[in-house]
Amino acid sequence: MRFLNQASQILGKKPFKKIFILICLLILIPILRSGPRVGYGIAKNQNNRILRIGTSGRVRSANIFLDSYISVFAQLSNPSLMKMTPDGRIVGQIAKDIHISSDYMRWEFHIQEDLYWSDGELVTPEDVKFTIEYIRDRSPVAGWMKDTIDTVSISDEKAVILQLKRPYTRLDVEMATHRLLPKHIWQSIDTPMQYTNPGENVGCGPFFIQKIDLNRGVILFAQNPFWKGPKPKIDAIEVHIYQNIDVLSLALDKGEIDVFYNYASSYPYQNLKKIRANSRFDFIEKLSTGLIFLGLNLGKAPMSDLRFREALSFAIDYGEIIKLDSLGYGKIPNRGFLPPTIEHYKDTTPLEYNPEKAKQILDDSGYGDHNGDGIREGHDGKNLALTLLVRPVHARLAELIQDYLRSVGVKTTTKSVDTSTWINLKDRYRYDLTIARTTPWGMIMHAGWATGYFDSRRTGEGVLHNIDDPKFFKLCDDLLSTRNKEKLRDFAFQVQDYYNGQLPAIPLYWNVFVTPFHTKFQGWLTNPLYGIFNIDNFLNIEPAQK
Amino acid sequence: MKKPALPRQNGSAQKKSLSSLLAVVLFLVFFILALCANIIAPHDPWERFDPYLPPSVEHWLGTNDLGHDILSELIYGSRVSLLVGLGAAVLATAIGLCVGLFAGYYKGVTDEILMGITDVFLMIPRIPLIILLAAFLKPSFWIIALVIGFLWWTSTARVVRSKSLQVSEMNFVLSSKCLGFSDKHIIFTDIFPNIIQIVIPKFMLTVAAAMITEASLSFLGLGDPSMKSWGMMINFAFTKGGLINALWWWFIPPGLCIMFFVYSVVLLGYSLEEKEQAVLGIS
Amino acid sequence: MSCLHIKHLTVTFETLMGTVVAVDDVSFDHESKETLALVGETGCGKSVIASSILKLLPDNANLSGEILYGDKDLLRLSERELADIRGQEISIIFQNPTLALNPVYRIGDQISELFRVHKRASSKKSKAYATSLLGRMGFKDPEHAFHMYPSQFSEGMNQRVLIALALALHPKIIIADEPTKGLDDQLKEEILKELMKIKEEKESSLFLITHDFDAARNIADRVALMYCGQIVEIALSPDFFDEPFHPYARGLLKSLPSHDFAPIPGASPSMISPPEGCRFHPRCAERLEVCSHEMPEPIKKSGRIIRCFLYR
Amino acid sequence: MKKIARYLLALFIIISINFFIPRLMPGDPITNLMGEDYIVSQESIDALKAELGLDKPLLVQYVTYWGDVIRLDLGHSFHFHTEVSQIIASKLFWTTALVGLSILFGTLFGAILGALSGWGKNDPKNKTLTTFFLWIYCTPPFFLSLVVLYVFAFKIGIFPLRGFYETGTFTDIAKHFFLPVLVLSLSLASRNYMIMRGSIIQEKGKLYILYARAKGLLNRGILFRHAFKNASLPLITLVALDIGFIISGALFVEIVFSMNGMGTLIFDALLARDYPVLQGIFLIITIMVVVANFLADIVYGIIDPRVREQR
Repeated sequence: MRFLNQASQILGKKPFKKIFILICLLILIPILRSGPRVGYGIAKNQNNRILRIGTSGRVRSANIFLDSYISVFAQLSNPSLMKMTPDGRIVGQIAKDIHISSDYMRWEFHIQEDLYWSDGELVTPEDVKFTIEYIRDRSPVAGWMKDTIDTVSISDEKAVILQLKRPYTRLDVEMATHRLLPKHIWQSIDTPMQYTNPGENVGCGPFFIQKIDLNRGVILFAQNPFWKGPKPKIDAIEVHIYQNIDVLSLALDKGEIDVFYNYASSYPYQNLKKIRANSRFDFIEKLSTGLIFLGLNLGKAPMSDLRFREALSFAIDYGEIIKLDSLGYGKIPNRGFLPPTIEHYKDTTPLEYNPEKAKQILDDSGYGDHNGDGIREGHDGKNLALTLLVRPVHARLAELIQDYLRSVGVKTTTKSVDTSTWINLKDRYRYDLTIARTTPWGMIMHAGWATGYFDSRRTGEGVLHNIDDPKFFKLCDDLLSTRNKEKLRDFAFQVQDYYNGQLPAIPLYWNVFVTPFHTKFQGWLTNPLYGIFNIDNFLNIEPAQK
Repeated sequence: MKKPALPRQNGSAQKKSLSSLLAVVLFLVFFILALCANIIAPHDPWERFDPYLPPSVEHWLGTNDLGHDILSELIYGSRVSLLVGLGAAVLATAIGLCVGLFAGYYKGVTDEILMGITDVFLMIPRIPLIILLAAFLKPSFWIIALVIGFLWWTSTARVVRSKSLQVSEMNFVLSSKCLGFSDKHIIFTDIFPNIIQIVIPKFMLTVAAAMITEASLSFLGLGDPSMKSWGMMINFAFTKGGLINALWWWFIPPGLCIMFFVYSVVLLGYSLEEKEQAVLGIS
Repeated sequence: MSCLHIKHLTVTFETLMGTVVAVDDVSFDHESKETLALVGETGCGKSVIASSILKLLPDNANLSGEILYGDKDLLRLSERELADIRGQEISIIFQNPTLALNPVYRIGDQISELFRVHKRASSKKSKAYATSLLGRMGFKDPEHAFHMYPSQFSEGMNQRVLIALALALHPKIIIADEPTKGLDDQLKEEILKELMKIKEEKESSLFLITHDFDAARNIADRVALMYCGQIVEIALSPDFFDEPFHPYARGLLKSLPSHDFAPIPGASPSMISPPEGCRFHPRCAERLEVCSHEMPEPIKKSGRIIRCFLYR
Repeated sequence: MKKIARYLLALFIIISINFFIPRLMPGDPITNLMGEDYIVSQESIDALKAELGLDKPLLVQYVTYWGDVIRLDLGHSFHFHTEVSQIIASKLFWTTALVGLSILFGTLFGAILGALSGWGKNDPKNKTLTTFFLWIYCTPPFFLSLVVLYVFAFKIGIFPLRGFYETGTFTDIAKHFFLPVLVLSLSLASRNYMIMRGSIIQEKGKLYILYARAKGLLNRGILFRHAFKNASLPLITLVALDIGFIISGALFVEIVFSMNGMGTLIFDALLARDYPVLQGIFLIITIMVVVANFLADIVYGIIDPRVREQR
């Protein structure tokens, strides 16, 4: 305002004064005219029948089929066949129940009978058949379906039968991530790659997408008028998209949004202190199924040497990483990689910070510093200088790792690149070390138990595919071969033993997901896959009694 | 060719020298900070204390998310920030000077071509391109300086060209030509000294632009995370909760440092520029 | 009847080098309808006097004394009152006409501006005035000239425009500050003729500032000679050119190509630290003992005003 | 004529640069298409690449690109699932409004205040004004945005935190626009102020100013009738460039204020290596810059007859 004062002084003479006042008025009138609403958000705060969710995911287009961010939200309007329960089991959602042939070649999904699309049409097996075929034929991510699903047919009135080309045990897991599409709408859409619908998207969940306004940054959900299930206790859900996590935090603190949600993410730890001071908020804190880990390029010396990997694992100060990078919202991991929240968790050796031991191992296994420059040499006699490839989000962690390794005599250079470059370099194995994280889906994809991150027989944007070991391949195949609980547990233990023994990656910490929510709502339910963003939760949430 | 000095208002000369003095002092302070960072800084900026400490006697500006002493970071940060700013400006000025000198001296086709190239560079959308290049090349601060320098020479080239056009028409240059001196000799011994006084202010303004650009790139996360520059400090202050927790001692000082340093450079540039009565142009 | 009394006008400039006394205690009268030529070498302060009359000096100038126009002291008028006089009652013609005109406005607009400012004429009317004025100034196609820009005109044409502007509102006094500087002889003559003709028509008085003795001799009624910020002699034009009194005047006339072509020895002194006593004494062939330590005061002698000890 | 030829050549080179630079970066539009959780099979990748024409040699792609440019066919984006022209059109509207207003206010305030300050005496009032604008000029725009956002939107809470609009009424849009327009206008105004001030100080010493005074014009009249027009010449080129950079100029402000405009689009497209979008944006920017420069030349000619004659 100092500017305005000075401006008015300067202009304080004759005609400019009038013009200046006019301009000021033009600017101020709309601000003043807005009447009793003192500020944004304060008035809105009163409504506790609309749930406002804040996210910082970069939703790019109004295409629920292909935009990976929006498809997470679209599960509310276009539920998947299967879902994950709060305790992590996969059960039916649109499917009432499933029958699987003993050779895992024939899957029969029985469909709920009282589901209606938001335009009044009944949800039929035809819709399911259409959706699966549509994904198989038109989605770039469903290559596996082409190799796996032979035919889709409808047996009687209410069952969809998938005849497979090869035995596949984890079809139900896959079916928890694909959204059901209304055939009568989507059958006319030939090129989903060029399709957006910012208006009403017909859905069959308890809520449907009323509007996707990306200029405003919101996805609006309204109640599905034809929903026959338990009636939701809230009227509408709004997803507000923020491009900046700090602004999101400010909005949360101000009460513009009621809860934070990012897929596979905790509320940023460093912002928690502030929101904890706000008495209107409460928190869901859960150890996630994921973790942050140091990936190693196993095909390259010295990372190919188990002794070297062991030494690295002793060089890292896990306690300090937890203190600094997760502000205490983490747990020191085990060598077995998987956190205890995963089914069939096996308690393996905890990782330990012991730089002396790290140095000892390095000395013993031929990585001594023979030329005395403070940097150890590899077996080829050259200084150990490793490239640590990271994305900007992990810049601080990289700084710590670099420091830990320096103090045991291993030199690293941090290369911080954007995601596309990271994927590109990682896929071409152009790194020595890298920092990555797992997602809830990543932990169960492929054969499960994080195998999807390491199996070099398959690639993907977020995975390292760095294990090229027949023993590991065998383990994956074993896991994929059965749905028998005992056998699965046995194989899962074996995988964890493999991680424990081989250290294909060094877990840095198991993280805790913290989700702040406004106490004007109660009855929150989360599941390990999608956190709070699941239908059970939105059916359960209710305005808190005052 | 030199116009008679315009009569100035009372006291303006005095005021000018005062603000120039301020600029020189500020500039020198930062320069000394950068030069003697290891002596002045109270701690090693990479030493880890407790994180998120508020200002205290031990840590005047508190500590950051990794527990680094912010004051020491700030002092060390002046090195990288100054290097990026000066490096980029040296490069930009060198390119601009050469292009402008040659275009202005040779005229004709050379001029057309060089000015055509300048137009192209002037019209390239700089910010997106620089983001693109910064994301593409490994983000070390030298690369950032290089990229900024490579894109920021156009206005220098234009000013130098018009000035050297003027100078090369002057008698002493014409006589040098008659005496058969080589073009290179004429350009660098006759024309160059007459241009230097308009180049220095441009150089200063380029330093300012480069520093602001470096800070902005760092803010987008495209900086060099292993280097402590003021821009990176602001970046981390924002990504690691400095703003939301109102830790002003973390994000305000580097911002102020950028402002103060840029201010000193710009002021120096202006006072030099006004002394020479050259056209004011900042872009 | 005199229309302009200048009394003890002193103008100093504050510069970085020190205080410059550009005009030192100058007094003279300017009669109605008279042509007064102020002559002197370049840098002697002639133009400063011209600018002081309309108070067009830069901010670092200090003025003292009085410039009486009618019953008003021009030096003590407000900017607003001065603005009414400028261009309307006292107008000025600068040297460098091309620089005096604004390069980005059409000639016609710059003339009509005068009518709009002083007469509050409508744009249509002022355009008509301007066109007719251009016609009278000898532009063959005034409509066309109206739409031209100063850069499209020659120096001489622009000078005509300036003269047209100076005469447009029938001012009482026209100040012409070296109007012919830099023009060739033929043009010079034409311009001067033009100036005189219109001056006669409008019954204005002309204050001509020039270093060109021929011009002064041809058109001036009276001549005032300046040296180093002071007026050293004022005389009727014929008297002055027939028999100059002041040694400086004599020296100057001798140095003209039409006479002996003998320059005065020495150079004009610095205006920051002028010599003690008579300003001219270091170069004066007829200097007396007193000249070197005492400043001569202006005295009246046989219808002239002279500043020299020889005539005491 | 020569000028037009030069513009065409510049256009050619810049449009070529727009083609090559994104392609030199590691990765391509398919690399980061579906997010970290999805596996895109090699078969699908090849199919998608073929659809985008990325399987062909670079030179063939380049020729095709020029064909598309000439037909003004910007193609479609895999990341945004829309015609590129449509994406750009929807974002351009808001960004143009944002930047257009800022350029308007920034130029108006900067030029007028700069002119007044350059014209007037160097009194405390002008000194403070100059110092104020100098400080603004020295502040990185993103930093200014963040501070303004924090103070006005969060601490005082009289403005919304993000976006172009909430309800879409005029009042609502005005509220959303106020802070970003303020920041952008201030930083534009600071530059324009400096330029105009310097320019006026230069013009102030010219003879035509003195002559205008001798004609009987008053101080302000001389400033706005005479000096202003001449002094604004250097500003015109810069404002033309501003108009050209309408698209990218607001990048930082858009990011801080979570505005889904062209700036964020560029950033997203860059990180996604979305060639069609990048090319489309750059093409639009290039055309706008070249056209704006061309217009500036014309305006320049209209204002200054001397320039016109030289042509």
